[in-house]
Amino acid sequence: MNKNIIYVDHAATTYVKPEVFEEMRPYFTDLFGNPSSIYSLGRESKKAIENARSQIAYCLGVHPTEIYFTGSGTEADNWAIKGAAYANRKKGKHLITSSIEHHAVLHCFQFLEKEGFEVTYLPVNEEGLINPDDLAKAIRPDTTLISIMFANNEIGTIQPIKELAAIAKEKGVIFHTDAVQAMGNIDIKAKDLNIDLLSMSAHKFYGPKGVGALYIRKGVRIDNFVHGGAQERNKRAGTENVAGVVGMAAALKLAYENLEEYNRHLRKLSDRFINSVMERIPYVRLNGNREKRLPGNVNLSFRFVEGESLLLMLDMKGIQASSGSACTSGSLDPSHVLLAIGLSHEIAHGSLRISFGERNTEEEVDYIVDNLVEIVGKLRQMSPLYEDFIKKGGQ
Amino acid sequence: MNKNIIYVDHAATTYVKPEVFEEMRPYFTDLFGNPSSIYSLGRESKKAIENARSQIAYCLGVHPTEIYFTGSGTEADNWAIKGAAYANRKKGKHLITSSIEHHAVLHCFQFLEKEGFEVTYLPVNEEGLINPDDLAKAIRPDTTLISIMFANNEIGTIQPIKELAAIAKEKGVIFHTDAVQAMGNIDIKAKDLNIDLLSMSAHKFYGPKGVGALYIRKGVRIDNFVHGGAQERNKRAGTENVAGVVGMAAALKLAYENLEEYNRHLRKLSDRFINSVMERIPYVRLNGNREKRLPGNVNLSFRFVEGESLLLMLDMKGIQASSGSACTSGSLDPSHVLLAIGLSHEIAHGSLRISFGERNTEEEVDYIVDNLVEIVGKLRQMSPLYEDFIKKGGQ
Amino acid sequence: MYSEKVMDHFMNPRNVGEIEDADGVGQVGNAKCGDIMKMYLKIENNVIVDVKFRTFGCGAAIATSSIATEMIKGKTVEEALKLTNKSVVEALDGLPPAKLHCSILAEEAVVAAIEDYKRRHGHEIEDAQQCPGCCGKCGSSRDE
Amino acid sequence: MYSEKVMDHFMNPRNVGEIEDADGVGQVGNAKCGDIMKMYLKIENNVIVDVKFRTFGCGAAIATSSIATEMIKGKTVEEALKLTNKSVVEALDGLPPAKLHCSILAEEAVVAAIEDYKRRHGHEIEDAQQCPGCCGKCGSSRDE
Ligand SMILES: Cc1ncc(COP(=O)(O)O)c(C=O)c1O
Ligand SMILES: Cc1ncc(COP(=O)(O)O)c(C=O)c1O
Repeated sequence: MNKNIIYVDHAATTYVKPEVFEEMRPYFTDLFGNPSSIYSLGRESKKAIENARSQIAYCLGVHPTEIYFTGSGTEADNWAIKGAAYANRKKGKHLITSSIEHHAVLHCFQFLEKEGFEVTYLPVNEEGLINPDDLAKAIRPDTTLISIMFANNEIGTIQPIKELAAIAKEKGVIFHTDAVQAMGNIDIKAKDLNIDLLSMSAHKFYGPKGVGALYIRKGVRIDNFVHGGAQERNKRAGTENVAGVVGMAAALKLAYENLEEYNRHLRKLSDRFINSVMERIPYVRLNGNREKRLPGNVNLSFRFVEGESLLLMLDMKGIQASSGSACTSGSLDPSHVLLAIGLSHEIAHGSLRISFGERNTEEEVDYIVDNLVEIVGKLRQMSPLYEDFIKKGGQ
Repeated sequence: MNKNIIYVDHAATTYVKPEVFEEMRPYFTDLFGNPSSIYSLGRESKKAIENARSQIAYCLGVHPTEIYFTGSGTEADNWAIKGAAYANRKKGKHLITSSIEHHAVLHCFQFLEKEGFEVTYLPVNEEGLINPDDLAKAIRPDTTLISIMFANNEIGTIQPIKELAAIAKEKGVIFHTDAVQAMGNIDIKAKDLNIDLLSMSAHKFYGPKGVGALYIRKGVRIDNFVHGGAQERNKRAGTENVAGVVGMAAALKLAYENLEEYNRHLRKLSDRFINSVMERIPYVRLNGNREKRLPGNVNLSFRFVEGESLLLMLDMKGIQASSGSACTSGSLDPSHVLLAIGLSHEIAHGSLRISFGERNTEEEVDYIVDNLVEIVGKLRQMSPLYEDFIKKGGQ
Repeated sequence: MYSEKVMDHFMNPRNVGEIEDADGVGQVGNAKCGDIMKMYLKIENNVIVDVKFRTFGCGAAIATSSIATEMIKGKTVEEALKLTNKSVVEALDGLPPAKLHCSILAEEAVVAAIEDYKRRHGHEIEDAQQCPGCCGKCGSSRDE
Repeated sequence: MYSEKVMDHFMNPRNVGEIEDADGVGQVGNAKCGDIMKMYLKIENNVIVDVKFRTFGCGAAIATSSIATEMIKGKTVEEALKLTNKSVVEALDGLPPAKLHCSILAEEAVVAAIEDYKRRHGHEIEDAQQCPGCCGKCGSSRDE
């Protein structure tokens, strides 16, 4: 094991499963027709896309005509949020989201604020949970859209989406959820949950990068985002990424088939990891809710230690993890999620996110913990904050 | 040959060349890291993307930091047009484009018109060429953007981009070109041509579907289109389609290496095809300019014949071509391009686009012509328009 | 896209051509929309004894014309007038939604030819619905 | 991302620790920004005879601290004051653009420690530039 790579950053991205890749493969060099073409090669691509659409719709418990393919989870978020905001701007210009959304959502709202919309950012408690009462109170007559992520990418917290969507429905407000992290981990039935719009991204559930989807419940008013050709029933232009779409559907199908077992596996690894770290390393905090969290997610804050140096040292041991969110390169702002749950800047800087996947093993968990013990110790010895802390008697 | 497929719709999409696919392959299952991640697997993806960027920039004769990856050619067009229009709206709200742009461009302008912009649609002559004087005259003090496609997807006409861009530069107006059809066929050096923004799409030059790029000349004011993460130097959010980007660069590199030979090959096939059809089938018109056209493009109008039935009968013979543009399924509007060059609805309906590619042969050309002779004859015998024409003495 | 039945009638259309001394001729659609159907009827003792068509149009247009001629051949004029676009679609094992207008056109072509027959033979005719030109409703854009 | 030199100094930092009876101690940066450098100097006859550091920060912060200590050890105070962030970056074979601020921090840490030394020994000090807290300029967001 030692010099091999231990990949524990599945929340950042996953590999394409070999069996998923095999399903994609013919669509590059052989079945390459444009789905808009009427001859046989085109019709085969069209069929592949429509099969993929049906498969995804089936998983989500919705109708195939309610699934639209996009070029990423981010594009799905942009479309949902800007599309719904603009389509309903005559009705009102007030929007609601949370303070712990992914940037793909937050930056859309910030853009809309500049364009004259008003946005309420709901707070979360110290575990990252939104209080449904806060949502109910925030809704105004001119509120047109609520966007709350299904599960958080950094701390893994799963929101009470059913309750939140029910409130939105009662008030007649469109409810969008960024389910990019949740898909493939949670059995989401969008219709039952009264979700109007839902975003997903294939590369988070062992599908390819560069393909996502937006579920748009029939009847929801939403403007187009990418204008052009008549693809996706005139709603999302651009020649379809046939191989990508086929891969996304194949990956989601596998995920839904193995959901329970996968959850059990991940939960076992996370529990072992959390318990073991808590036992062996002092001054550590588990971020997020212990139960209502993505099964493979562990987010820890190590006091006196800075996240990037922690990651780099883990990397030197072959352990590939993340500090809160994948791109910390060049970042001096600690994660807005960790700040939103009340962490100080100092502690937020020392956070580590481990996200387990299907191939991880208990041996790997133990190897990671052993190395963490050593690395955290080393970095603390190097840390002026730890020096102060000890000199002040360790309170 | 007979029962094999003869693919002559390379303007709709191309297969991924096997050697391009081989370069992409490792990035699905093995080198799958998120380019934003700082550990080795992430850094390798980052490096792959940056190499791809440099390769594409080199082909275009621009700096790598001026290339931005997108999820399609359509997205690149949307970004360029909406981004430039909005970023400069304080300066003015007048935009200029042509009447024969692809829908990815036209529909953006139609959207902007609804949002309060004013758009001038330049006419073209009967060969699809824009008159530079028309452009010069259309520019006003409040004009902020000109978007003229490099080469047309239906009739293959290549615009005098150098002249047009020079006019834009002189007047200080941003010049965008949709080069989706031109890339891989023409040696475009964007800097030398004074192009400010240029869109491309990989699947038109033997790369994968679902990945495109926008060249943004340094200093050009343009708003973001897809908001979210800090990818692409904070300009285009979304986890990068690493395999796709690698494939696009590999395909473009190959294209540039073989440009001359490829052009010669295509020109030989098109010439043979055009000459042979003209000789053997009466009442045919070649659309577009005979010289200033994409080398592989042939666009013909067969009087008294409707395009879809022509395509279907060709398909039954294994010949996969297009009628003006790929998606005629369900379309009753004849191509806006053919109408813009002055064709009547009736004649526009009978158009056929053949676009040759690297694997086509002269034998295939002959096979297509033989079948065309037969099919056009059969359809004319079935056509009430032909009946009228003959009864009226064939004038 | 198309059923086997449609493809069969498209590739091997029945009753193509014209009837020189037809008793009724009807033409519907227009070239602008991309569909023209012309139907020739030979009627004896109120029975359609022969029928031919010529169609300029897509695969569905040709197939619906072809099957419509089969469906009315041997029928009385009254029976032929009962031909509905729905029965044409069913006989073809379905049509794509964007192509349903073709079946309406076929129905209209039959009606137009029978009206012509009635007119020539002094019958009174009721107002018939005809495609008034391109309403744009039946399809959308072309892209790749 | 980082050069081999940076990784070497990061993984095997030189001169980590503290000097109990230091002649000058300087601390710059703050936890909010995610970078704190603390530098201890032992100075004899105007020469830096020993130097130690503790740093809370990213890989670049640790590496720049480490190399800065190497670069000033054995130098006179005046020579040490000439240490520039540029020379620190060069000695490390470069730093990613977003990490250049770390080299500035290293330069500032040296200055701060020397100022402390001077202050303790009655020298006058000029105004020094110090990172006034998180200006947000040196990096951007985190995404995946
Ligand atoms: C919660 C969440 N939303 C949106 C995204 C954006 O997805 P993508 O980068 O695939 O566009 C991500 C991950 O990147 C995410 O974790
Ligand atoms: C000229 C032109 N522009 C834009 C596009 C859009 O490219 P894509 O469908 O790959 O997004 C196409 C082809 O589809 C095209 O031919």
